Amino acid sequence: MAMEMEVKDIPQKKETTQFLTIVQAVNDGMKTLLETDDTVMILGEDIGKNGGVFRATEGLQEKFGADRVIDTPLAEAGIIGTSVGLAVNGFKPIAEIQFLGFIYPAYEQIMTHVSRIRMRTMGHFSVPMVIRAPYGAGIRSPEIHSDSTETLFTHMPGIKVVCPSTPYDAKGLLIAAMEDPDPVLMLEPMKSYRAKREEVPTGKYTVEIGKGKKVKEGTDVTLIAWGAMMTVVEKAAEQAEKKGISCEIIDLRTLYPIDREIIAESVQKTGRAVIVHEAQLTGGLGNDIVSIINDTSFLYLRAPIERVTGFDVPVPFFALEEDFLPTPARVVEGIEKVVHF
Amino acid sequence: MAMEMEVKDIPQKKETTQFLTIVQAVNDGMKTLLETDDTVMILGEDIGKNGGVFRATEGLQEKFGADRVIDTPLAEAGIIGTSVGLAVNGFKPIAEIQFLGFIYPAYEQIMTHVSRIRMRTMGHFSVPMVIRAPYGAGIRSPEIHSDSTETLFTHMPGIKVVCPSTPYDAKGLLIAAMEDPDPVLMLEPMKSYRAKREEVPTGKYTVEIGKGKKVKEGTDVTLIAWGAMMTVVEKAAEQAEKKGISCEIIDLRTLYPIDREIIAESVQKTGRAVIVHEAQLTGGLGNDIVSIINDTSFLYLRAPIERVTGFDVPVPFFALEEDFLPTPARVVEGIEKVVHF
Amino acid sequence: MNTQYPIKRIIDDEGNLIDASYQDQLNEQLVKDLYYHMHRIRTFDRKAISLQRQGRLGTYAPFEGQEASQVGSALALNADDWMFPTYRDHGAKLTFGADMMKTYLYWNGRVEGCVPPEGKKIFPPAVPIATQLPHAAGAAWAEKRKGTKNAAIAYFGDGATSEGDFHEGLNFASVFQVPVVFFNQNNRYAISVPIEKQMNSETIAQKAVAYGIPGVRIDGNDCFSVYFEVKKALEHARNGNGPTLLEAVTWRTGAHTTADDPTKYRPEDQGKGIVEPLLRMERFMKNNGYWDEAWLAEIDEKIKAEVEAAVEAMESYPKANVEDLFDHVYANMPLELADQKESYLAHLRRG
Amino acid sequence: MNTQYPIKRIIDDEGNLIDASYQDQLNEQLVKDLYYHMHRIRTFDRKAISLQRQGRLGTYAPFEGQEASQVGSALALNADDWMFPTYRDHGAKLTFGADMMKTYLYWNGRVEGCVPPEGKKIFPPAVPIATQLPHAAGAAWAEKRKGTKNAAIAYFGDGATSEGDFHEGLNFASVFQVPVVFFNQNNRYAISVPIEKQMNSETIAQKAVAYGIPGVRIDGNDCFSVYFEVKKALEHARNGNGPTLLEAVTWRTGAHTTADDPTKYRPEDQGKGIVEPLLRMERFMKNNGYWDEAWLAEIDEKIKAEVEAAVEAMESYPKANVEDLFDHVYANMPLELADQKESYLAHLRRG
Ligand SMILES: Cc1ncc(C[n+]2csc(CCOP(=O)(O)OP(=O)(O)O)c2C)c(N)n1
Ligand SMILES: Cc1ncc(C[n+]2csc(CCOP(=O)(O)OP(=O)(O)O)c2C)c(N)n1
Ligand SMILES: [Mg+2]
Ligand SMILES: [Mg+2]
Repeated sequence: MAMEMEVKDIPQKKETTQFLTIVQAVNDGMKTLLETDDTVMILGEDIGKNGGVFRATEGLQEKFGADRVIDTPLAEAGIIGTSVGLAVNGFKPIAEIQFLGFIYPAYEQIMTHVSRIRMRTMGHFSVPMVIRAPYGAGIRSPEIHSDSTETLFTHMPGIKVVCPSTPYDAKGLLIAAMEDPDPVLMLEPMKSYRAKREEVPTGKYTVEIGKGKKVKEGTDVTLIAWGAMMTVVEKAAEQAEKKGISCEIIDLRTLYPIDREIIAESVQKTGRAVIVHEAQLTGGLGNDIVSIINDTSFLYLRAPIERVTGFDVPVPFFALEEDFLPTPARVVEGIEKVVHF
Repeated sequence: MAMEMEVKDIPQKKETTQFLTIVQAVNDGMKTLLETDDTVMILGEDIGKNGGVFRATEGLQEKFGADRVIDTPLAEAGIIGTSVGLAVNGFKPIAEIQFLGFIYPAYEQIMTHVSRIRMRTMGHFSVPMVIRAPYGAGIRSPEIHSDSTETLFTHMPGIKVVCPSTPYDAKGLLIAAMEDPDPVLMLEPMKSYRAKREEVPTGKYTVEIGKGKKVKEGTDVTLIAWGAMMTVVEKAAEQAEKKGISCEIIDLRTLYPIDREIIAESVQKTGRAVIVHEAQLTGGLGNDIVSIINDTSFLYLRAPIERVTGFDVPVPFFALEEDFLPTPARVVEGIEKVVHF
Repeated sequence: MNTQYPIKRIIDDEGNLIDASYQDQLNEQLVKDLYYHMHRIRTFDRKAISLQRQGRLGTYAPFEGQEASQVGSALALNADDWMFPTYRDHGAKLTFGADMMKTYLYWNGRVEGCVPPEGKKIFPPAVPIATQLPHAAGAAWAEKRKGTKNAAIAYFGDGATSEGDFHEGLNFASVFQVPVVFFNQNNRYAISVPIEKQMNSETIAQKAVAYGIPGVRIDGNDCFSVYFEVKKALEHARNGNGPTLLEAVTWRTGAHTTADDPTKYRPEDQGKGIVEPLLRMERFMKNNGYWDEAWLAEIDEKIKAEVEAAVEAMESYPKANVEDLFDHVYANMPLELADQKESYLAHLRRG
Repeated sequence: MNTQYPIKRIIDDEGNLIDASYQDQLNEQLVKDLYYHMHRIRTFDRKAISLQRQGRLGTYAPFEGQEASQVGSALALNADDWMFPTYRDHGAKLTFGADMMKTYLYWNGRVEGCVPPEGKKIFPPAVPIATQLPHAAGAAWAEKRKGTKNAAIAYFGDGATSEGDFHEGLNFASVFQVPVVFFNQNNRYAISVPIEKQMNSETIAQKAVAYGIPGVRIDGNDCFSVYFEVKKALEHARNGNGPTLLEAVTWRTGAHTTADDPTKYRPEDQGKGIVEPLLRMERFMKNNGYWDEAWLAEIDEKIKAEVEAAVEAMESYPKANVEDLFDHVYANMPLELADQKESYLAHLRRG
C-alpha cells in the first residue's frame, strides 16, 4: 500500500555526539525516527505522559504529540494487533511491551500475523514495525518481570531479533530495525539500561542487522554472548586472562539471523567455545550456536562446547536471581573446562 | 488442596487388547481415565457433542456426561486458565487445543501459570493437568493448522512434553501424563492419527515419561525423531540399508525431559547422528539434541551431526507442505552425508 | 436484552416490506444488484463444495444461508474501504472485488489466494479466530490519522466473540474512536457449539455496551436490512463517530466445513423455519414486480460461465513454485535461509 | 450509563447514613471490625513504604486509599472461599488471613511470600494483568462441581478490564454459571493511564451486560457498601445464580509502586476532594457514638506491635536457600535438572 505521506530527510550534523546510556540512546533513536519519518508512531502502556516505566520514551509525547506517541489500553495483543493494521496501512509502529515477560498475551498476534503476513500475501502486504521489550533479570524486579525468552522469537520465521549491549548499538540497531522492511523485535537489557555511557552520534545512523561484533581478540577460546551477559563475559575474560587464557569475545547483537561467519571464523581459530546466556539451558539460543559450530567448524573443535546459562527453572523471585544468572565465576569455570579438556 | 472425591480402582482385564489407531488409542486412554478417576474432566472446543474435530473424544460426553466432558466457549486462554483453577481445586483437566497452531492465545496462561504455579508456591499449589494438541503438517489442512512448535514448550520449565508415534504409546503416555503430578503437554501427530493400528491393552497402563525407545538396532548411524517423523525416518532407514548403511532408530517419545542416556548410548556406538523434525531448523529441538551429543559424546563423534528439518519459513499453505516437510529422500541424503564424511 | 436489541428487518419472511421508510430506496437497480451478487456467490459456493467432493479442492468452508449478510455488507462499502474477512467470507470478498479464480486457489492450498487485486484493500482471511479485529481497528486508525473518509469492516462469527482479541479489538477501536464496523454474522454455531453455550448474553449486539458504542441487531437474512444498517454504521464511522458493533442474525445452511457433519450436533429440525435469503428476496421481487425470469436466466448463465472459467483457470494455474516457499518470508532473505533454499533446490535437481 | 449504574453508597463523605435500610446491620461489632482491619492494613502499608525507602524491601505496590475496598470485600468472604488477589491486594489478603510476615517476604523477592497458611485458599498474587480471572472462574467451577457452597473472589484493577483474559474469564464464568465474584477496584489509573484512555465506557459495571450477569457500581471508599454488596454477590453465587461484576470506585492515594512518580501524570488537584475511607468511617463512628479514643489507642498499639514483629521476623527469616531454586519446579526433578542443581551446588562449594 503506497503511503502518501512525506518522508523528510533531515540534514545530519555528522560530527556531533552525545554521552548517553543505553536507555537514553534508545530514546534518542526514537526521537531521530519520529523527526525524520512522519509515519513512525510509538504505542505502548505508559509510554506517553509518563515517558515509559524506564523513561525510554521520556519527552517524546510532549515533543511529537499524543497522536504519534500513544498511551494504549493495557492489552498487549491489542497493541500488536492494531500495530499490524497500522503497518499494513502505511504507518511504522514502534510498539513497546513494558517487560518481555508480558509479551505472551501478544504471542498469537506475533506468531500468526506479524511474522507471516508478508509470506501469506507473497509480499503484497508487509508490516514494517519494531517491537521493543526490556528483558532479563538482575535488577530486583517483581516476579515475571525478568524473563529472557528470546528463542520464542528466533524460532519464528518472518521476524528478526536484535539485542544491543551498548548505547551505540542500541540506537543504531533501533534505527536499522525501523528501516528494515520486516518486523524486528528489539530486546533491551534492562540491567544494562543505565550501566554505562558512551558517545553516541546525534544524527541518524544504523548498525547492520545480522552482524555480530568482535569485542576482544583472543586465541584460546571464543566467548559468545549478547545483551546484559556481555558484562559478565567481559569480567570472566579478565579473570581468565589472569590465569593465562586468552579469550576472544563476540557480541552477537542480532539473535536472528545469527552471524554464522563471525562465530565460525573465531571458533576455527580458537578451537573452543563458551556460550553464555541468561535464558534457560534447554531450548536456549546456545543450542542453535552449538549447531552452527557443529555445522561449520566440526573439525576445528578441540573440546566440547560449553554453555553457561540460566538453569532449567522459571526465572526465580529476586532473592535468588543472582543464583539463576550466569556469573563471571561460572563462566570462568566453563572456560577452564574447555581449555583443560 | 485435598480432594474429597472417590478414586475408583477398576479391576483390569489384563490380557484383553483392542486393535486401534492412534486417535482411537487416545480416545480409549481418556475413557480409561474418566472411568477410573472421578476428578478427570475434559474441556475443549467441539469435544462434547461433536466428539472432537478428529473424533478423539467421540462418545465420551454421551458416556460420562456434559459436566465431565465439556464443550467450552471458543477461547484458548479461557480453557487453560479455567483448567488452572479447576486443577488447583482438586480436578484433573484434560484440555484439548483443537490444533497446536491455535494454542498461542493460551501461551501466557501456560507460560506464566501452568508451568510456574508449583514453583511460585513451593509446591503448595500444583496443576496436574494434561493439554492435548494435534500438531503437524501433511494432511492438507488450511493454513495455521499445521504448526509444529514443540520448542515453545520444551523451553518452559515446569511443564513436560510428550509426543507419541504409536497407538500403544499414545494411550500409555496419555495416562502417564494424567497421573503425573505436573502439567504435561501431549502433542499428537495428526498425520499419523489413522495411519496404522496396533494391539492396545484395554485396561490402564502407562508409558514412562522421559524415556525414549530404540525402534531399530543399527551400527552406522543413529536416527533420532518422534511423532509423525517416525514414518519418514523408518522409510529412510530402509532405503539406507539397501545402500549398506545400518541405521539405529530412536523414537524420542518425550521431548522434555529428553532421554539423554538413550541418545548418548546410541551415538557413542554409531559415532554419527541424524536428527529429523518437522519444526523449523532454527530454534528446533534438533539443536538441543546436538547439544546433548556435544555434552555427552563429543569424543565419539565421527562426523558433524546432521539435522533434517522443516525450513526456516512459516509452515506453508498445503500446496507446498510436502516441500516443507522432511522426506525420506532428504533424510537419506543426511545419512549419506554423515556416513561419508 | 432481546427487547432492547430488537432484530431490525426491512422485509419479512414473505418478502413484504415492513419498514415503509425504505420504500423509495429499494429501487430496481439496488434490488437486482443485491440479488445478482447473492446468486453469484451461491453459485460459487455450491461449485466449491462439488469440487471438494470430487477431490479437486481442499477442505472448504461453505457460507450458504449467509449470502444476504455477506452481499449486503460488502456492497455497502466504498471502493477504498478496508475489508478484514474470515475463512467463511469469500462471498463478501468476491462481492467487494476479490478475484474468483484466486479465491478457489486459496481453497486449494495456494498462497496466491491471499493476494488481493491491486488497490483492493482485502486482508487475507483470518484463520486464528478473532485476530482480525485488532487489525481492522489498526487499519481504520491509520485512515483516521491520514484524514481520509475511508473505513474498515471486520467480519467475524458468533464464536469469535469469546476470544480475547474480540474484546481488545473493540476496546481499542472505541478508545481511539476509529472508523471501523465490526460485522458479526451470528449463524448460531461455532462448528458444533451453539450460541447458548458460547455466551450467556441473549444477544451479541448488547456486548457493545461494554465499549460504549452502538450495538445493532439485524436480520442477517434480509439483505436490505444488512445493506442499509452497514451503510449507516459506515457513515457513522466516516463522520468520526467511531465504531459500531453489528450483529447479523443468520443461519449456516450446511456444514461448518466440508470435513464437518452437522447432523452430529444440530437437531434435525433446527433452522427449518428459516427462510433463506435468496428466496426471501425473490418473494420481495415478486411482490414488487421486479421478478423477471428472463433476467434471472441471463444472469444465471453469465454467472455459471464466470464460475466455470474461474475453475478452469484455477485448474490450469501454474503449479506451486517451490521457490515461493522461501522467497516471501523476508524482503531480504537471510543468508541461512538462502543456504537452505539453495540446498533444497539442489536436492530437487538431484531428483 | 452513569444513570443506569449509579454508585451505591451506604454512608456519605461526612459519615452520614444515607441508606437507612442498613441501620440495624451497622452494629458496633461490625463497624469496629471494619475499622480495625482498615487501620491494620494501612499500618502495614505505610511500614512497607518506609522499609522500601530504607532499602529493606524491594519495589512495593501500596494500596493506601483502597482500604475500604480491600477490607470490605475480604471480610465478606467465608473462611472456605477462594481469593485470587493481585500485587496490590495484600490488604485484602491480610484481612482474609494471610500471614503478615510472609507478605513482607513476598515484597522482598522471596517465593515463600506466595505460600498461604494451610487451609487458606489464597492464590499467589497475579502479576500478569487479568490472568487470575479465568483461574477464579475455574476454582469456582470446581466448587460447583463438588456441590459446596463455597465461592471465589477475583480482584483486579480498572486497567485489567482491557486484557483479553478479563473477557474470557467473565465469559466462561457466565456460561458455566459458576460461583465467583469479579471484584474490580477502579482506582482510576493503570499506572499512568487514566480510565478515560483505558476504555470508552463510562463505567466498568456496565461491562457485565456483555455477559448477561449483574453489574453493580459501589462507592469503594465506603467500607459498608463494599462489605454488603460483596456479601450479596457472594450469596447470589452460592445460591447457584452465577457470577457478578462489581465495580468499587476508589482512589489510589499514592504512587503505582515505590518506583513510580504519580506527579508526572496526575493533575495535582485530582483526588483532592475524595474523602479517604478511614476518615469517612471515623466520621460515621463519631456521628454514631462508636468512636472511642481509648479503643483506637489500644488497637493502634496492638497493630504496631504486630507489624513490628512481622518486620522483625521477616528480617531474621533464614536467607533464601539456593536449593529452592531447583526443588519446586517439578514434583519429581528431571535428571537433567538434578545435574544442573548438583553442579551448581558443587560450584558454590568450590567458592
Ligand atoms: C484461535 C482459534 N481457535 C480455534 C480455531 C478452530 N476453529 C475454526 S472455525 C471455528 C468456529 C468459529 O465459529 P464462528 O466464530 O461462529 O464462525 P463460523 O465458523 O460460524 O463462521 C473454530 C473453533 C481457530 N481457527 N482459531
Ligand atoms: C500482562 C501485563 N502487562 C503489563 C503489566 C505491567 N503493569 C503492572 S501493573 C499495571 C497497571 C495495572 O492497572 P490496574 O489494572 O488499574 O491495577 P492497579 O495497578 O491500578 O491496581 C501494568 C501495566 C503487567 N503486570 N502484566
Ligand atoms: Mg458461527
Ligand atoms: Mg487501577
